[in-house]
Amino acid sequence: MNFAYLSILVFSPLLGIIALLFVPKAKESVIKTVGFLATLPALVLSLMAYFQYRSGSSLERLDEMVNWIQFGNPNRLGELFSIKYELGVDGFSLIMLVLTAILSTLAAIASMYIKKEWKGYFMLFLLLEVGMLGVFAAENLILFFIFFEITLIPTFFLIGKWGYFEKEKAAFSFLIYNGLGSAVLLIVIMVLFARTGTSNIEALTSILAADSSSLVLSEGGKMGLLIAMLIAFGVKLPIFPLHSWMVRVHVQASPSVVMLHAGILLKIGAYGIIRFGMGIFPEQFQDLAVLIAVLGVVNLLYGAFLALVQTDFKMVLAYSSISHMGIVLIGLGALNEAGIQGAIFQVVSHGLIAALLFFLVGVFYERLQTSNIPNLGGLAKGMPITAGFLLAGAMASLGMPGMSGFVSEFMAFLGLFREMPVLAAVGALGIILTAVYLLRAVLGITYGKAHREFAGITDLRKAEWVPALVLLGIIVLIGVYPSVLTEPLTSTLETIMLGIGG
Amino acid sequence: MENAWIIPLFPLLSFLFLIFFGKRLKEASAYIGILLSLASFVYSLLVLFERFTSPTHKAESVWLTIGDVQLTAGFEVNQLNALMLVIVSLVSFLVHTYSKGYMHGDERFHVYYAYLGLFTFAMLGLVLSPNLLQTYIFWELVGLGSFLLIGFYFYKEEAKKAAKKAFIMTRIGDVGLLIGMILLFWQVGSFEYDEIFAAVEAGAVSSTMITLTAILIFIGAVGKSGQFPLHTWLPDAMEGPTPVSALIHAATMVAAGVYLVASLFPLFTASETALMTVAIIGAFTAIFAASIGLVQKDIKRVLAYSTVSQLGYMMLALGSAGYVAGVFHLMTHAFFKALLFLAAGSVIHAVHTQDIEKMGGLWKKLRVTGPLFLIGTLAISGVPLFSGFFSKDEILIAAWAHGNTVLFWLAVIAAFFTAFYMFRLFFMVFSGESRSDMKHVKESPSVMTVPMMVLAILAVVAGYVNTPWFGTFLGDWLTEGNPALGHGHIEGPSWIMIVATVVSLLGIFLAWLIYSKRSLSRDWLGASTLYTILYNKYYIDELYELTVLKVTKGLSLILRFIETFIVEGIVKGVSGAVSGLGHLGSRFQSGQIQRYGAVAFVGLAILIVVFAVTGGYLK
Amino acid sequence: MSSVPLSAYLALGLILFCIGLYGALTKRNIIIVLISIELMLNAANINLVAFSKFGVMPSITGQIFALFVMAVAAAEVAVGVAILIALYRNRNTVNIDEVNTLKH
Amino acid sequence: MTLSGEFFAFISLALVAVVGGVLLLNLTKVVHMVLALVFTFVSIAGIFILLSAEFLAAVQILIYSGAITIIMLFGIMLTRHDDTKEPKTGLLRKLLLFLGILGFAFAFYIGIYNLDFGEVSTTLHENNTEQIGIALYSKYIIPFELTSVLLLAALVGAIVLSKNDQEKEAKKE
Repeated sequence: MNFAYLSILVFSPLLGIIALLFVPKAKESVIKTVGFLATLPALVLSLMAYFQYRSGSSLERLDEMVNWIQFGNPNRLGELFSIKYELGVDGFSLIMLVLTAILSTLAAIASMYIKKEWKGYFMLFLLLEVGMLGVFAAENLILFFIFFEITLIPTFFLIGKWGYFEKEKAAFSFLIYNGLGSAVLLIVIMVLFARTGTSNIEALTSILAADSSSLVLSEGGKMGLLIAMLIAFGVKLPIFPLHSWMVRVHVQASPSVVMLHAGILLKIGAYGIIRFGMGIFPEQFQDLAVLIAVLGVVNLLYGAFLALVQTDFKMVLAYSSISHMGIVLIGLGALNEAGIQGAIFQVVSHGLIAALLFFLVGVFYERLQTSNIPNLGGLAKGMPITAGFLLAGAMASLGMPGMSGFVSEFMAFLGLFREMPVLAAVGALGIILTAVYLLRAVLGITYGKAHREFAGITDLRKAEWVPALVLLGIIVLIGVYPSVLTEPLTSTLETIMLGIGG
Repeated sequence: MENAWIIPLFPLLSFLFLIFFGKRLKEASAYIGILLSLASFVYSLLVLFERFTSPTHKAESVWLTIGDVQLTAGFEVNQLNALMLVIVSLVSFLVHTYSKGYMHGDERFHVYYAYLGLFTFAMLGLVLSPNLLQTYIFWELVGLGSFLLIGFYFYKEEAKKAAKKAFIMTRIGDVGLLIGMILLFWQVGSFEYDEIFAAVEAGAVSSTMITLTAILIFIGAVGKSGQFPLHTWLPDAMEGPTPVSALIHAATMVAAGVYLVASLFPLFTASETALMTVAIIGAFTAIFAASIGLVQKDIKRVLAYSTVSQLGYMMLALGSAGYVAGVFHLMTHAFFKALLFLAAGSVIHAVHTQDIEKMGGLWKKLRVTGPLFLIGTLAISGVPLFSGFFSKDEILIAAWAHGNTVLFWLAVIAAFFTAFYMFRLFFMVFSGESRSDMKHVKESPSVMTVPMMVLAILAVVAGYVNTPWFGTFLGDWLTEGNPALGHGHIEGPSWIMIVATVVSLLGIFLAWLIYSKRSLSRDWLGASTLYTILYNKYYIDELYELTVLKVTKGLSLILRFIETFIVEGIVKGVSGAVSGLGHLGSRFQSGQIQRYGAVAFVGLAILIVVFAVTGGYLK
Repeated sequence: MSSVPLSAYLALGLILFCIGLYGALTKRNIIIVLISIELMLNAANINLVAFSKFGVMPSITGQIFALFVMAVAAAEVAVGVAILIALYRNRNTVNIDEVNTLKH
Repeated sequence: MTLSGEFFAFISLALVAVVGGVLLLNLTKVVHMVLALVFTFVSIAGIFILLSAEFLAAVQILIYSGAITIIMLFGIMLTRHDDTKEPKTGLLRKLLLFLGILGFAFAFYIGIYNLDFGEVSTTLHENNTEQIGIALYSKYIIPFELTSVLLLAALVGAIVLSKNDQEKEAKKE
């Protein structure tokens, strides 16, 4: 394509930040419009890249490489340590880029619920978008790490400043957990970099693949790095028992932030495990497959059981996220095409579904000031359309066919049943439990007798239609026509399967 | 026939159109729903006629690629599908029409029609599916439609509970189906019915695997068809509007379980254990539900238990290798049970209550509904010359011929029960004294009665497509070219027919004695323990409440304990460590530069000394 | 030619520097701290001048540097005492322990 | 190392300087400390003369013994000193610092011990002031001018800082 396409894509939200600098603080509507508009270039560019890829043009043309940092003593080491600024995408990261761009735009719309300091909010929001886009476009571990950290800081402030009652606590536990995770990740990256002299992902993959006699890294070393990497990304995903920060964040942050958080930031964990864990250490990953599958089932059931006893709808959704991330792990643990594809599908699908559900939570929290299920009820009477979307979202989440949740759940279990039928059968209980807790929560909110008068409460406003409809539309599209995802994924999957020798 | 895929699209169109624009159309939504369902009925009829002459048609395209495996989606028109298409679209069309009268005045009228469209779409899609995966997809969608319609009166607490229960109970079954299906997939490498049958026939699948998968798939059918022990949702589902009960919980969706077993019949026949399971569950459900039906007081609940019992009958038929008998009964049952429900709806529409104790003497007031209800009752009771008689007879013969003597007699007793409680219902509603508070009882409008009449005609004549006297046309056609399905007609001793007739007449007579002539006291059973047990449906709900729910709840609470004390404990530990470190560090931040300087200098001095003593690291 | 070796001058500089350092880091009175710093600067000057005579390439540059150091030291003392007086006016103390605004 | 006059001069000057320094640390009255400091400064000027830097020696006496000491005295006079009330620095810190400084001195002493680049005959003592003047106005003209800017800045800064903010106080009243 053309020069620096990906760089422009990744850094386009910065334009918005610059534009916002010149907008006076008090002009709410101007700030919101600018913030929304600034998410559009990335959306347009990523969709263009997606459709061009679908129409057969290769993704390699998008790769960018510029020398960036060089250091070291050439006399002693023979060559310089060099870190290159490398951007590039494969099918998987392209999908994640599109997902990020879409969710960012929608979350920008959902930011209408922000009540104060819009300017600071949108600046951080756009910076967060840069970080997320960069994470998926980086072809270099160090660059990846930098973008990864860029997501961390705006998120911290977005949670801590614009959230609900216990926002500071949530923000701090977010920072502590993710900070520790990042530290572990940094160690892994540094060890890899020091041992191999490169931080390019493809180069690392091929170096370690050729390293059968353990010249670069001992077997134990590789295993240790993989486990460290799993912990680092496991915090993000989150894997039981590293999840409690995430519950707090989901409950305390404002809806638009949670949309991005649940939709994209958690998925960085899955992305990392698939791209780096599985990509760089395929053999060690195979040894850990059973453990990962077991963790997946534990996540699935643990989240589901806990979601069952929550009274706050946001808590239900938070635990449901944990439960659904279990399916990602189940798919990865299966280590066959069906499983991995299912895991990737689940990543995308849960991103959309969680965004939809949290957006709807925001919609009725805005109007009723509560998300506590016993205080709600009969919402379908006052807000039939919102209730309808909520029900649709819940159906998508519990894996109703025709929606994206089913395809991913189905493939993940299809994969696991081949490798570990008994474990999969235990995990299948989670499918029932998912239905139980989601129906309990959603019906508790929308059905039944109304506890209060809904006089003066408006149903979805025009601007609120957009995110709900777009998200549901994509969810149904993926559910009905999964090829929109499978086709771009083909080559990525082939590479992974080659790595694990399956 | 190549365009059979259009059939489900009509109701889908209706769903989409009404959900988006229905609000403006108000009650005119009904015309859209009716027209589009009529379209699919007409088309189905054309397909059926075409199917008489041409062979099975199947068309597929790739839906999902997983590595080298390609999962396909498409449609197939074989005998069973074509027949089911007609049944489903016909009942759906009639219910659409009937609802226009029944739902008149409801403020969510268009939503109701939209949901009906969604359900019909899913059901037709289910019928057309050529593979297990697609079946599962529509299977779930059908459940969704059912869930939405049961919960249509969402503001009623009971409706909410019933909807939830229906969804979850069927989901339990669905998971069984899912597991069975996936296991089968890894054995066979395909979800296609043809390939599964071919593999089973070729012996590529071990017999334990066949039994296991067949039983797992049967669990799915158990959930959907309300078989014991997952039957409790079906009576509760009567909280939905009555036409919905007629469409979903009598004629189509609940029969999907039977349909599923019928579609996978070759798989089941390959395993004697699986067949036996199906038969035993079926027979047990038949008599079990019938016994509960004996004492219920809600008109719709009686019909619901009767549905459960009749579905048990169908399962028994299939379990006894009576493929034709099962499908045949499915068809006749669809007609007469839909008729009964619609008639019951008409009664409820007229008297605004569902409690049969409060009804009575309606025969004179509902001059159209009464006779129609009677026809349905006669048909289900197995009175000769009505459709139910022939199909029930087939089942009994199949059970006898398969050697299930015990099950056979269970079925006979169930038939007796059926006749008894149906006529109990009939007599309590229509005969006897008219109640004083029911003065303004009016017959339903013709938009409601006409569909009932159509069903009544079918309830009478549908049996004649497969009779021992005039030829077994249906059976021959269904099994044509497919020996795996068994023979078109199973010969059985002729005394079975006589026994069945006698038994049902006996039931009717007894009901007449008790509830119409009142020569036997109605309270003969009233106070006994047996009555209480039956009235409380064997306390199955309570049992589940005590076991499954309690266990789940307990487990959740234990896990919550772990969450709050152990996992949060880790969090507290981590954050405590971090903030402790912070406090420690902040002690050094006294703000006194001199101290900073001292610390920095001592650090430097140590480094320098180390450097001087060791001679440096970079020597 | 010269009977006093380079290392003797350097040693003197080192001793004076250490005395100044010790004073700067332990004394509580800000004036003493300032004085100690002057002492350290002087010690450095001795080294500069010594190297200007006994260095690898002896030249006048060392002395010029010492000159610059003196100029800077004079400026530093002027500003330092000015700050001290401003501080004393505000806080009424010259005790370094009480000057901990960095903490906040 | 012969016992020449130069050596004798060095020893006595160094002794005075070190004793001045030590006294600086141990005297209790601030004025006495300043006095001790003057001794040190003057003896350092003597050392400069030994090192053929007559001009610097003169400057040292002018600036350090003269200007800086006077400024210090002004500082002392303008502020109040309750020597008795001042808390003593913690013994532990003193000890640690002392050890640190000992180590530091030791390490550097290893470095400078026997450091000798050999004698090169120099002409530093001939027309020392002229040499400095030539170098300052030719090679080091830019730093020299910058120094004047620095001094000006320090002058202005010192005045601004120590100026009694009368306007503000007037407003307060």
